[in-house]
Amino acid sequence: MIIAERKPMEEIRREIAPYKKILVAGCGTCVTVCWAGGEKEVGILASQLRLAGSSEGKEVVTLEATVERQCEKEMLAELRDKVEGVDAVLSLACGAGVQTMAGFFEDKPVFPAVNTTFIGMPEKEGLWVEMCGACGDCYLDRTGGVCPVVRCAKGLLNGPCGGTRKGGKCEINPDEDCAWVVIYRRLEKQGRLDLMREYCAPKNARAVKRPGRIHAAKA
Amino acid sequence: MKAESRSVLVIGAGISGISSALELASAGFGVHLLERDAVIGGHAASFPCKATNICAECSACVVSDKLREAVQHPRIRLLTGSTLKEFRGEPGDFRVRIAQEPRYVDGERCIACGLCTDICPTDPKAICLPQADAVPLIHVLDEKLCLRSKGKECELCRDICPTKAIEFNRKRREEELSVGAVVVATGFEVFDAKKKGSLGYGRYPGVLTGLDLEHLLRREGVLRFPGGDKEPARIAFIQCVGSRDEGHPYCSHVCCKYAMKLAALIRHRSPDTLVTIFYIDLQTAGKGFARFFDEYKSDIRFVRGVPVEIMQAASGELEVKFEDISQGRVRRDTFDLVVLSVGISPRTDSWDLARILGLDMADDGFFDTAPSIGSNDTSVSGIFLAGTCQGPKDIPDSVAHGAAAASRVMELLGVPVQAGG
Amino acid sequence: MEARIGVLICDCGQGMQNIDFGALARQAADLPGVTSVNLSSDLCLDEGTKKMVSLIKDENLDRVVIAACSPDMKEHIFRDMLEKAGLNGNLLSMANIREQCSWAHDGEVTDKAADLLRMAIGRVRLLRPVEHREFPVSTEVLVVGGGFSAISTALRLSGVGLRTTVLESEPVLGEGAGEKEDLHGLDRGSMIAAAERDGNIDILTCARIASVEGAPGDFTVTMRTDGTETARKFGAIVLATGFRTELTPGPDALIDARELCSAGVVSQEQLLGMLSNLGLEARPAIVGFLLDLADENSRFTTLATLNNALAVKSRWGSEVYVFCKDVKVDSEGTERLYRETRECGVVFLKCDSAPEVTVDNGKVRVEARDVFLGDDAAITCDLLVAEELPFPVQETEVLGSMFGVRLDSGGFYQDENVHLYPVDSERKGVFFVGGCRGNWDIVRVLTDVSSVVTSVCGLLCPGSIQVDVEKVRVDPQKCVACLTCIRVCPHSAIQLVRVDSGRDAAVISDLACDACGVCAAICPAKAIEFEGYRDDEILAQIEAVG
Amino acid sequence: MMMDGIIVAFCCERSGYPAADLAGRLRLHYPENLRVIRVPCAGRVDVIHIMKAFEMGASAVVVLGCEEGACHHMTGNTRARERVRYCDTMLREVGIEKRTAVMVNISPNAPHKFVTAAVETSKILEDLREAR
Repeated sequence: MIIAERKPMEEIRREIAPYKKILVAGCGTCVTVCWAGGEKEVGILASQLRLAGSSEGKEVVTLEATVERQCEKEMLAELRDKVEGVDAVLSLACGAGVQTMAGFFEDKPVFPAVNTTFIGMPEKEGLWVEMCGACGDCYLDRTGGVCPVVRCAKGLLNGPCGGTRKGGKCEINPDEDCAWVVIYRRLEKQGRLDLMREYCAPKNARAVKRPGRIHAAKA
Repeated sequence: MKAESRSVLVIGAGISGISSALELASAGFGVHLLERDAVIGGHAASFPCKATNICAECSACVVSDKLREAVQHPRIRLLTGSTLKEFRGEPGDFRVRIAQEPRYVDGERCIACGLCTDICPTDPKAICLPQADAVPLIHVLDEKLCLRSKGKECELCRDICPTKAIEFNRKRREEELSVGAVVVATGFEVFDAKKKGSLGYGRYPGVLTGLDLEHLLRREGVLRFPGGDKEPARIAFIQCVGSRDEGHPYCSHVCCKYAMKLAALIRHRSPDTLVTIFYIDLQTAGKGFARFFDEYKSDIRFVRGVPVEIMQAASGELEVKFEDISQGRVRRDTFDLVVLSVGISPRTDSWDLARILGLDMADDGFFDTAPSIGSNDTSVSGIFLAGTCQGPKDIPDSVAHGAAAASRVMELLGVPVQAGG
Repeated sequence: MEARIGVLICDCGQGMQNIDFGALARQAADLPGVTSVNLSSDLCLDEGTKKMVSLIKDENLDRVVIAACSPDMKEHIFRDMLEKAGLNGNLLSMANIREQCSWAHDGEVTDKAADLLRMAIGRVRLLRPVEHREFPVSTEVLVVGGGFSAISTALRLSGVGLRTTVLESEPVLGEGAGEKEDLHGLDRGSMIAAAERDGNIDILTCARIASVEGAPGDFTVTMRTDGTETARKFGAIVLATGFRTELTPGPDALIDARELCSAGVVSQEQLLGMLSNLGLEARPAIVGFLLDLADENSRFTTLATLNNALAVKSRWGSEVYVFCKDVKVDSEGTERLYRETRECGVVFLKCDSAPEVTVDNGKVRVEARDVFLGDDAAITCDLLVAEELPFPVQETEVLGSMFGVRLDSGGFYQDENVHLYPVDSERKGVFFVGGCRGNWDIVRVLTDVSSVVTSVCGLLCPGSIQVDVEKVRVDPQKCVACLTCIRVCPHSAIQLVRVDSGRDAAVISDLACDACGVCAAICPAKAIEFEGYRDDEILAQIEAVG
Repeated sequence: MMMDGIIVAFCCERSGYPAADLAGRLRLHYPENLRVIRVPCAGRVDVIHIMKAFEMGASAVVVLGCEEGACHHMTGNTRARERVRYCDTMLREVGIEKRTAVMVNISPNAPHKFVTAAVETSKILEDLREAR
C-alpha cells in the first residue's frame, strides 16, 4: 500500500494562496487506509483552510469530495461538476492520483496536499513502516522475504554493515531492527542459511526504465 | 417455585449492599434494598476523587455509577428510612417485618427543585438536599431542625412545594415481606478519634480525621486550613488510629492507601506542602497500588512509629511527639495540620441486628462467618454477609464481596437457567 | 416529510426563576419542524408523563425535545414514556436547562436556555430509531486453567446448573504453580475428584486455545488437543490460569543458584515438605525468613511466612527470624496471625534496606540493619526460607492478545482500571479469577471465584441478552477495510467480515459493543455511524449555538 | 461572529457531564458562555467536531473525559487528549493564537474541578486576548 502524509500547512497554504474557491479532494484507497487523505482528512483540512481564511479576513470557500481511486480517470468523472465550480483543486491522493486528476481536469490547477512517502504496511494502529522501494529488481527470494534495500538503513545487499547493536538493533536507528539480523533469523528458521553466503551483485539501478510502463501480456 | 424465594432482602445500601442488589437483580431476583438513611451509598458515597494527573484508583467514581444504576433498576425496590424489626422462617421462605420512618418528603414526588430549601427559615436549613449527588435525588426534612419540632406552626415548605411532595402528618409504617434469602451489608463505623484523647482530636482545630479531610475535599474541592483561608504547609498523617491496637486486633485495610492517596493529592495541588506519614507497617500491596506508590513515594516523608501525643503550641502549631526509632530517642516535630488515619470499626448497633437475625458476632465485633466457601456465609442458613460488616475492606473488595454474597444466594435459591441458543 | 417535533418545557415547579419560560416557549415555537410547544411543571411525575403520552399521540408527534433537568437522572423515564406513546425511545433529545443553565448561573439566563433548546432541536431532527432485540445466548462456560481457582470456579458454576468446560494445558489438573500454599482447609484432591465426577463439567487436559471469536453469549473457541482442532460455542469465558513463583534470595543476594541448595536456602514449599518429613536429629536450630523485601506485592508470601514460621517454632522449637520491610497485614485474619506468631517467639527484624545474603562456611548468613535496634544484626541460619515472588504464567501475554485484553503493569491479566474490578475484562463475557489477575491470597481468590459465578449467572442464566440493534454501525459501502476500528475497539467488538457485495468490511457485534464511539471518531473513511451521536447530530448542536 | 466568546465543552456522560450537573446543584457558578455537548465517551470526540466548533466561532473547546487510567473504554480519554492537542496545533499552524483547545480529566463527583476548568479556560482566553 502507498503511504503518504500531509504536507506542512504552510506549504499547502502557499499553493492555494491565489485562489478563493477550492475543491479538497480525497482518495478512498491507500491514503484513506494510512489516515492521510480519506474523507475524514478531507473534512479536517477543509475546515482548517476555512479557519485560516477567516483568521486572515479572507473568505475561502471549500468543496469536499472523496472518490474511490483518484488514479482512475473513470472515477474522477463524477467530480466534473464540482471541479468546474472551483478555482483550484487540492488533492489528498498520492502522486499518481494528483497527476491523474491534473491530467483529467487540464484547465484547473491541481495541487498536492500530501507527500507520497513510501510503499509500506501498518505495524500497529497509526504506525506505518516502509517495506518496498519499488526498485523493479526484487531480491526477496534470497533474503527470507525481508527487503534490505529499504529496511537496511544503508541499503546493503550482502550482510550487515558491522555496526549492528546489541539486541540486533540498527546502528543508525537503535529503535529499528537491523534488517540483516532479521534476515539471518528468518533464514535460520527455514534452514536456508546457505543463502547468506551467496553474493549479490550490485543492484541494477535502472531496472525500471523511467518512466516506468508495464504492458500486461495476458490481455 | 414460590414467588418469595425469588426475592431477596438486602440490608444496607452501601456499596457492597448495592453491589449485591445489582447482581441479584440482573440475575432475575427481585430485591428489597433496605436503607436506614434517606439516601443510599453509605460511607463510600462521601469520598472525593483522589486523582492527581492519573487515577488514584480510589473507586469514588465507581460508587457514583453503581448508585445511579441501582435506583434505575426495575427489579430493585428501594426502602429508605427503613429498618428491620422482625425475622422468622427458613431459607427460601423468610418473613421479615420492616419499619419505615415517616418520610415527610415523598420520594416519588420530590423533583429536587430546591424551593423548599430556599424558603426554609431555619439556619442551618431543616429541609435540604443531603448531598448534591444524593441518590435518590430528593430533599430530606430533618425533624430536629424543623421549627415544627419546637412547637411552631411553620408550613412554608409544604405550601411552596410545587408537586405537593411534603406532608407533615405522615406516620411511621410497617410492612411484612416474604423473601428467600437475606444479605446483611450494614457496613462499618469510623473509629471515634476522640477515644484517643492524647491525640487532641476535637480539642485542637488542626487535628482532623482522614474522613474529615475526605469530606472537606469532597465539599470544598480544595484543602483549606480549618477555620482559615491559609493552606497548611506541613501536614502529618498518623496511621493505625483505631486499628491494630488492643481493642482492634486487625488492620483496617484502607488507611495506608487513603493516607498516601490524600498525601499525593495534596502534593499534586500544592507541591510545596511537606507531608509526613507516621506508620507501623506500610500496606502497599494490591492491584494498581504499586504503580501509584512508585510514582509518589519520594514525595512523602515516611516515619516508622506511631506518635502517642499531640500538643498545640500557643502559635496554634501542632507539636507531635514521636519516638525516632533510628536515633532511639523521643523527638518533636511541628505541623500545621495533623490527619488521624482512623480505621474501620464494627457498628455498635450490629448487636441489635444480630439478635433479630440470630447471627453470631466475632470477638472483634464484626459479624462472624461460618466456615464455608469464602467469607459470606453465617451460622444461619439463608443469611449472608457482604462488605465491611464482616471485616475491613476497601471499595473494590467491598464490591467483590457484595457480588460474592450474591453468588451464595443464587446457589441457595437456584437460578433457573433458560435454554439459550 | 417534515418532522413533527414536540417541545416539552418543564419549569420544575418554578425551581428556575431566572428563565422567562413564556419567552422560551415562544422562541421554540418559531423553529422549523416544531409543531407543538408545551409548558409544564411536573414532567417527571406520573401525571406529567401521562399528559405527555397523550400529547405525543394527539399531536401525532414523531420526535420529542424535553427542556428540563439533567438527562443523567431522568432520561430513562422519558424514553420509556416515548415507547409507551408508540415512539422509539431514541427519538428524544434533552436540553439541560436546570443543572447546566438556571442553577449554574446568576441572573437572567433565558438566552442561554434558548440556545440549549435550539441545540436539542437541531439534534432531534436528525435522530433515527434504534431497535432493541433479545439475542439467545449459549449457557456453556469455558474455564481456562486447571489450578485451584479454575477448579473451584467450575465446581461452583456447575452448582448453579451451568455446563462448564475446564481447559488445562498440562496433562493433569492441580499441577500449576502456587498450588502448594495453605488453602484454608480446602482439600485440592477431593475438589479435583469432585470435578472429575461432576456430569456438568467437561475436563480437557493437554489442551490449548488456538483462537477466540465472537461476543458474550456467543463465543466460538477453537481448541487444540493432540494435534486436532475443534471449535465450540461458549456463552462466557473465565480465565483462571494462575501464576508462577520464583525464589528471590534478596535483591542483592551474593549467591548463585547452585549454592542455594547446599547453603540451606529453600522455598516455602520445600519447607512445608521438610516440616512433614524431617526426622528429629536434623531439625535446624536457626531458621530465617525473607519477606517483603523484593516487591510491594507480598501478601502472598506474608501468609505463607506467618503460617510456616509458626509451624517451625511449634514443631521444631527453632529460633526463628523474619527479615522484612513491612508486614502486609491487610488481608483477613493476618494481623491476628502476626500477633500470634510474635507471641510465640518469632523475631521480626524490620529493615528499610534489603539485607545482605552471603554464604559463609556452607551456611547462609543474613546481615541486616534493624531499624528498631538501630544496629546491624547478622544471623547465620541453618535454613533460610527465601522470598517468593509471583509472576504471570508464560502464556499470559499470548492469550491476552488473543482475547484482546490488556495486561496490568506487572504483566498479569486485567488492566489497572477501577471500572473492571473485581473480575471483568474490557471484553464483555470474558472474566478473570484469582492469581492470573494478581490476587494471590486465598481469601481474595475465593471472593473472586464467587464474584465470577455471580457475573456469569447474571450474563447467561436469563438465556438471552437485550441489546440495541446497530446503534453503532459500519456502512459497508464506505468501509475500506483498513482495520483501524478493529485495532482500536477497546471491547473487541469489531470483525472483518465478507459482506454481501463480496468485499470485506468491518462489522460491529451488537452483543459485544459497549457504545463508546471510539471507532466512529477514528474511522478515516467516515464509514461508522453512532445513532444519537452521529457526526451530523453533533455538528447540528454546534451549529445551533449562538 | 455567531459564537464569539463561546466555550464548547464536550462532556463524557460518565464524568464531565455529571460533574457539570453537580456544579449546578451546588450553585457553583461559572461563566455563562459555556455550552455543553454530551458524548458517550471523550473518545467519541472527533477532530472535525472540534474544528467545526472553531469554525462556528467558538473561542475555546474543552473536552472533558474521565481521569487518566479510569476511562470506561480504556483508551477513550487518552485518544481525546491527543486529538485536542492536534487541534490546538492546527490552530497555531494557521496563525490563530487567541483561541484554544483544552483537555480536562475529571471524575463525575468533582464539581469544583468542572468549575475550575470553565473559569480557567475563560482566563486563558482573556490572557490570549491581551497578549497582543
